[in-house]
Amino acid sequence: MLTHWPLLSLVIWLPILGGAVLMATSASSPQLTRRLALIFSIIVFAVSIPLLTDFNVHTASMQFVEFHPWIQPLNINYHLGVDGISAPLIVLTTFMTVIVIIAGWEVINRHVAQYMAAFLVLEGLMNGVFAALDSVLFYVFFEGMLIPMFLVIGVWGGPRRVYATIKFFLYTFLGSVPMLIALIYMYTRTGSFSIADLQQMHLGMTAQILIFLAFMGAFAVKIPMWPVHTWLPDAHVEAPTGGSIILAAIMLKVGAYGFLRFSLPILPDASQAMSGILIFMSLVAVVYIGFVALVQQDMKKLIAYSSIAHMGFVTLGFFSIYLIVAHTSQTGAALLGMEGGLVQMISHGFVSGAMFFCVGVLYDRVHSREISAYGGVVNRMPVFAGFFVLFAMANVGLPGTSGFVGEFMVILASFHANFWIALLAAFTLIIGAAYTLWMIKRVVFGPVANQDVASLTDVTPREKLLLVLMALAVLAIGVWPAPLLDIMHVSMQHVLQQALATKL
Amino acid sequence: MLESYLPILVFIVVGLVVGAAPMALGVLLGPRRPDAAKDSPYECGFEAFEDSRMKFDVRYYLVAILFIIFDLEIAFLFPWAVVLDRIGLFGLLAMGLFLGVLIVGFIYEWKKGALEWE
Amino acid sequence: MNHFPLSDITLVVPELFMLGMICTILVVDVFLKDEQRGVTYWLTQFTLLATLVLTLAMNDGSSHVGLGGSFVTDPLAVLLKAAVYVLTFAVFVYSRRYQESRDLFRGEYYVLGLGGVLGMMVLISAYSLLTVYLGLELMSLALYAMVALQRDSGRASEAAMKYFVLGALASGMLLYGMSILYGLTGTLDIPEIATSLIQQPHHSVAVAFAIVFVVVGLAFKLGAVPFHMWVPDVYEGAPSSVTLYVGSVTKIAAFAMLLRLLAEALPSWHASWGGMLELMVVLSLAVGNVIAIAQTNIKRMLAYSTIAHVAFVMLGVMTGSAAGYAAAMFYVLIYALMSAGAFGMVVLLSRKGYEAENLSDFSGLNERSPWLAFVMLLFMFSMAGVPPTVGFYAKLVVLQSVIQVGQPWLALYAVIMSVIGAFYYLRVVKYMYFDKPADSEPVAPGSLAGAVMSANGLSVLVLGIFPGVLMSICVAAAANL
Amino acid sequence: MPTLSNYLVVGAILFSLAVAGIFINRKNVIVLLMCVELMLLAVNTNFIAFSHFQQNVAGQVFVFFILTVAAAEAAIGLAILVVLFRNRRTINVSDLDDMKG
Amino acid sequence: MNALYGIWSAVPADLQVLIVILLKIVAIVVPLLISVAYFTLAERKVIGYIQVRIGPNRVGPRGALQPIADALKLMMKEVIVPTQANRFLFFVAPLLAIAPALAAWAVIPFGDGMVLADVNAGLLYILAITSIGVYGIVLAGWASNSKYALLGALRSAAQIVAYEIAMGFALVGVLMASGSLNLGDIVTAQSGGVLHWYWLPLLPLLMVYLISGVAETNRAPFDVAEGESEIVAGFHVEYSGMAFAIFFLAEYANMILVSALTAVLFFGGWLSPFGSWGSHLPYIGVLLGNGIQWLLIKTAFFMFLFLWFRATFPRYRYDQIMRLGWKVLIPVTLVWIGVEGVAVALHLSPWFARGA
Repeated sequence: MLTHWPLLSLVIWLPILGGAVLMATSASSPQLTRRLALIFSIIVFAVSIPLLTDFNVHTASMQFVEFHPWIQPLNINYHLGVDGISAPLIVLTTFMTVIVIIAGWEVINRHVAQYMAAFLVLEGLMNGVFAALDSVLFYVFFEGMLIPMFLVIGVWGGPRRVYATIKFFLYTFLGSVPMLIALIYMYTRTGSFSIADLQQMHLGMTAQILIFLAFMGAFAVKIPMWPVHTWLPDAHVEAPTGGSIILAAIMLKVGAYGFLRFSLPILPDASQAMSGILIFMSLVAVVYIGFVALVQQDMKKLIAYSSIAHMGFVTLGFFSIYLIVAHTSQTGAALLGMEGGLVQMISHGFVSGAMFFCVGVLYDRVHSREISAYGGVVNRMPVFAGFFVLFAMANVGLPGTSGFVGEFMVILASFHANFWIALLAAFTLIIGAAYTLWMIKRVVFGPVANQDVASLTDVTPREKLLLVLMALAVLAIGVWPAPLLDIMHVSMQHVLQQALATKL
Repeated sequence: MLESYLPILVFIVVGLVVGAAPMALGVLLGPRRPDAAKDSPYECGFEAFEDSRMKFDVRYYLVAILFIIFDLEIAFLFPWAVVLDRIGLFGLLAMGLFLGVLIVGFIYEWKKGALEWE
Repeated sequence: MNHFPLSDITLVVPELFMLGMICTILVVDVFLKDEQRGVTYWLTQFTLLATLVLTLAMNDGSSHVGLGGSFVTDPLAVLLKAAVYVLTFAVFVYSRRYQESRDLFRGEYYVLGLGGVLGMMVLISAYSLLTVYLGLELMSLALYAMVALQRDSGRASEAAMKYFVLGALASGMLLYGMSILYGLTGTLDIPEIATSLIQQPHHSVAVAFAIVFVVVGLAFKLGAVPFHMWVPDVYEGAPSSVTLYVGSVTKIAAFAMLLRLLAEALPSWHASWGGMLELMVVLSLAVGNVIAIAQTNIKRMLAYSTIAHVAFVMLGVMTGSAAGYAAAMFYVLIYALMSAGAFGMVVLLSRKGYEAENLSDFSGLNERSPWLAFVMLLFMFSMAGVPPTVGFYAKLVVLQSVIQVGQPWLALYAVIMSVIGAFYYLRVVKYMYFDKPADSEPVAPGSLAGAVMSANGLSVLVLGIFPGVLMSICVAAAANL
Repeated sequence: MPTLSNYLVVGAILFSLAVAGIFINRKNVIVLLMCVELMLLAVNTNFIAFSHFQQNVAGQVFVFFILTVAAAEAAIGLAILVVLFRNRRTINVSDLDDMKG
Repeated sequence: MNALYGIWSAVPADLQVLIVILLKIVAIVVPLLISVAYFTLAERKVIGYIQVRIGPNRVGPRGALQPIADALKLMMKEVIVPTQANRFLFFVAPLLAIAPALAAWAVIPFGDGMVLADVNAGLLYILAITSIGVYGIVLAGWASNSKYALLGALRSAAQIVAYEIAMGFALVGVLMASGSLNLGDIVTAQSGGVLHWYWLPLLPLLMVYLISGVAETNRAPFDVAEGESEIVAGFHVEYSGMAFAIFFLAEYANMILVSALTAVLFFGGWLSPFGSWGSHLPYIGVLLGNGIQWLLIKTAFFMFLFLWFRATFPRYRYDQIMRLGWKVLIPVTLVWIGVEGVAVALHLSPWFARGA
């Protein structure tokens, strides 16, 4: 019954409205602002829940659809809807926003209203990205996200924040403009910006390749794939904790989502032709970036590189389908790989968010992110250490955690594609384990390293609440991923069909 | 049509000759005994102590600017005046509008003191 | 002697009203004492609003040609004129305090400003080469004088001189081209020139020659590379309140001139002028965006950004399609809106004895006035073309028209250049949000100026969320070109 | 009688002189103003020649307006020059370099 | 006679035209120069008598050869060129003063059809050519490299341009009444006796024109440009000998020109004050009818007025001059042009009834 409500509009505009309200009340006390922000984010989260509970898992068509003419001269419509791919991502977004709001509760003392407002607006825009069914609408949200994130990093970030945030902005902006050109080009061919129409259109191979490259510019930067990943470590290091969480948990997913929504269905032939390169880039990300992560001294940087490596699994899952189908001439394993990629996205959302939060907790106390500044934290913060270790295990992909499901599915599928690819991917699990656990060992275990660590106090109830929430999510997906898989199954099948059907 | 202007051209040449010839005569017939004091510019007996092509009062520029503007209005009035009886009331009103704007400008510069000399 | 029917007069009622009010204000102003100067200001603002009402009231949505074929009122003219009035109104609101604090609060500023508006009105409605020229000159002469208004400023007078000489040069070029067009077609009326040129294709070299001069003249006026030298100097040197006027409102009229002269008079020669525009677009985008990065003076930076934005306008016109014209129109209106806001901010932040004209003067604006900082942020992102601000849609429609005519690479070049341009807009945001304020004086723009500035900033956002209406109007206005 | 092209050539030469004067002259702003006027006169030559040879009066009307505008332009040019001179004490073109970038 | 005719016909046709023109010009210029010469004498005499003196009376009978003597004296004097003067401009300046003053006569009608160049834009030509004279003055001041000369030249130029506007407006009034720029037509338009002349309907403009004429020629009481007491002799302070004489000549030629123009424009030129009535009288009808004699008489009268003014009025102050020009004369002309415009539109007989 809730399907008739404009739920998607609500999850987009409620937080933006909330942001405006926060800005308007910024003169009064920060405490009021924080509470208001929390209330808004919780309401939005609540509103987003029916997207999962009322979701019809038996159809690949869009649900909760809203359609209004918007810019008529260009035939652009306000067209929203979710399928099994985007619905979980929206809920992930609304959930992580609640986390971020609470995470910034005491830490942020400067421009509280603006900080909270930025995240609420960001939430709305990210939900918009996942819900948009019109490519211009998608693009508007896609680019619009940059503004609040730009400010979040720039205003509340670390010492090199200006460099980091401008680099972040220009990288993603520059990457995405070719996509705009490609969209307009397709519009001139079809007269429509609707994603569904674009998926139907016929395109020659040259055009497909060019458009694919244009899309890749936008999405690969966002994911980020090697070699356009260099903005990410900078941005993460300089961003405040909340910014890091959102960046890692949601914004990186937008790129992968774009591949699923645009590249594969619209450009199946180009995707096939380019899949080799994409797989190569994914493997480089997984292997090479893994080694880079190994030598990091900065915890945030380490997690950032680890994110790049984990996102490599996602793209690997998406683009190995062509090899799998070529090898096995059946789609079952290919679907497994794709679904693995998507699960990995969701899982990484929780895990990386949690990891960044853990680093944030330490940073708030010691004001250092250097691994060498810590040691023996477990002695002073046993509860925290427990959670940190749990998330580290999830990051590594320990069975029982969410990290295991996605990576396992991708590796399993890639055995059908090529033994060596699978071997490389599997091998990197060991590297992942190495850099994550080595960091944990140096930070958490051992004797108390110095005065700072000695004076640490364990997590506050607020922090504990967040840790518990995220731990529950990580464990839930790890132990019982079936509901998630059910939701995405039909939609993924549909995408796979589109990706395998030639348009030539 | 242009032929009727030929006398004018000739007349101008004649006018120049009438000016040049006596001067040439004067230079030829008159004495030439230059000396420094005589050839120096007249300064009421003082030594000329600076270049006399000095900056001059800005009001002269103002007059020049005003002149350019007004003189062109007159140039507009000339053809209008010639055909006045053939353009009827419309012509009269149009020029009235034109002169009206001109008068507004005139009032403006009057009140702004552009016409005051001292 | 063909007499004008009286109905022709109704076409120019707004113009006549404006003229009458200019005269009235000029006379009233000289009889006012300095402390009564507010009367001039309010009369001026009333005039703008009343002219807006008149223009809209006279509009019946169709085209009328009158005054011997030299004047046209069509939806295009009504739209552009309305934009001119509204923006000029905003410009005067913004600049009031600035003028007062610099001893520039004089009747001349307003009379010249209205005179410029009258020139723009004529230019926008011009349907013959003669009215184009007269409108252009009326506008330009007012601008030259406004730039020089700050009599004790060496920079202002130098800027005025440069503006004057290059502006006059541009007029001369344009006129020379017009004279050849006249010679080829035997008429000054724009539609007749268009038909005549279709009928006489054998004059090709001569027409191309004429077009070169017309285009060069237009390029000078628009400030397109390589005829852009005056733009930064004039923007920097002029008093900020005048820069505000020159940098925003006049672009609309310049665009109208571009449309009338190229799209309406020379449609059959699109191949020639389209190519020239294309070349200038490529150069302007590069020069405007790259050199702007090196600027430390925000007026100068915005001047270079103007060059880049004008390139986008020309990009739309270059397509020679109705969609392109509509897109360019949308772009120019949006650009005028944004630049009015951006320059307006420079004006609002200035105080007595203090010019907020360096980028560093924006440092920490967020601490001093979060709202103004946010509004400026909107302008900057809009200029950079980041959604959801309206600047994005302006770029979108222009790019769409360019790709429509089969030039996707040019479109790609244009967006990549504008991404490079985004850098310097971000820098302003960086100063406002990321840096500590160097100046702790609170910002008090005055209630009306603050309200108008807020409306201006929000319009950038609201139009970004609902760009369809304005876009439809532009499409309709360009439909009968 | 001179032909149309003769007049056009004269116009073109005058115009070129004026444009060259504007770009080459580095000494005196007044020369610039004179070049601007010369340019307009060259255009006038064109218009009158066309108007005469085509028996079409519109060109001459245009010339009338050009003359007027030229006067207004000269007036403003002179006024700016005066202001400039009072501020700078020079009318040398190459001294006008306060703003560069 | 036949021989002469034979020689004449042997001359190429173009040259014939030229020779005829030259002869006509000589016929105008020679009497003109003689008039100038004796005008100077008349000035001294008239002023002398007004001041109860005799004036020059040594050279020739009652001083009649005085101008000739002056000319000879000037011819023999040294022409001094000041150091640092621009030699070229220094000598060009007098030419620019004299040539227009003479060339303007090309379009003055001495009688019905008695005009050297019967051009349609006659009045425009007059206005244009006389404006060139001011260049002579400015150049003289500039080229001399003398402070007084420059000051005088500037004053003179400012004054001339100020009054030029009033004068132009006054001429527009004449044009509105006559509907033609051709001076001959303007005269013809006034035919019908003294009451049909334009002095009556255009009385304010006549006053303006006369005053402007005096000011334009830098004559007293508007002669501050050469005000001896302040700036020695104004623009021609550095000129001597024949170069000075040329300026002198130009000034007097201009005065005669203005007088003639006043006669032509406002007083019916060669027309008889008695209209057609006079010419029907026996014997004296030739004299009383239209003819050049009337023009000469009228011109002479206005020339006398110039002298009379000089003897009567004290010199104006410069600011007074400028105020009179800008703030009195121009408003007067503007008002009267408005009045006249209405009159012409209403075809007010008998003066403004043309075309009706």
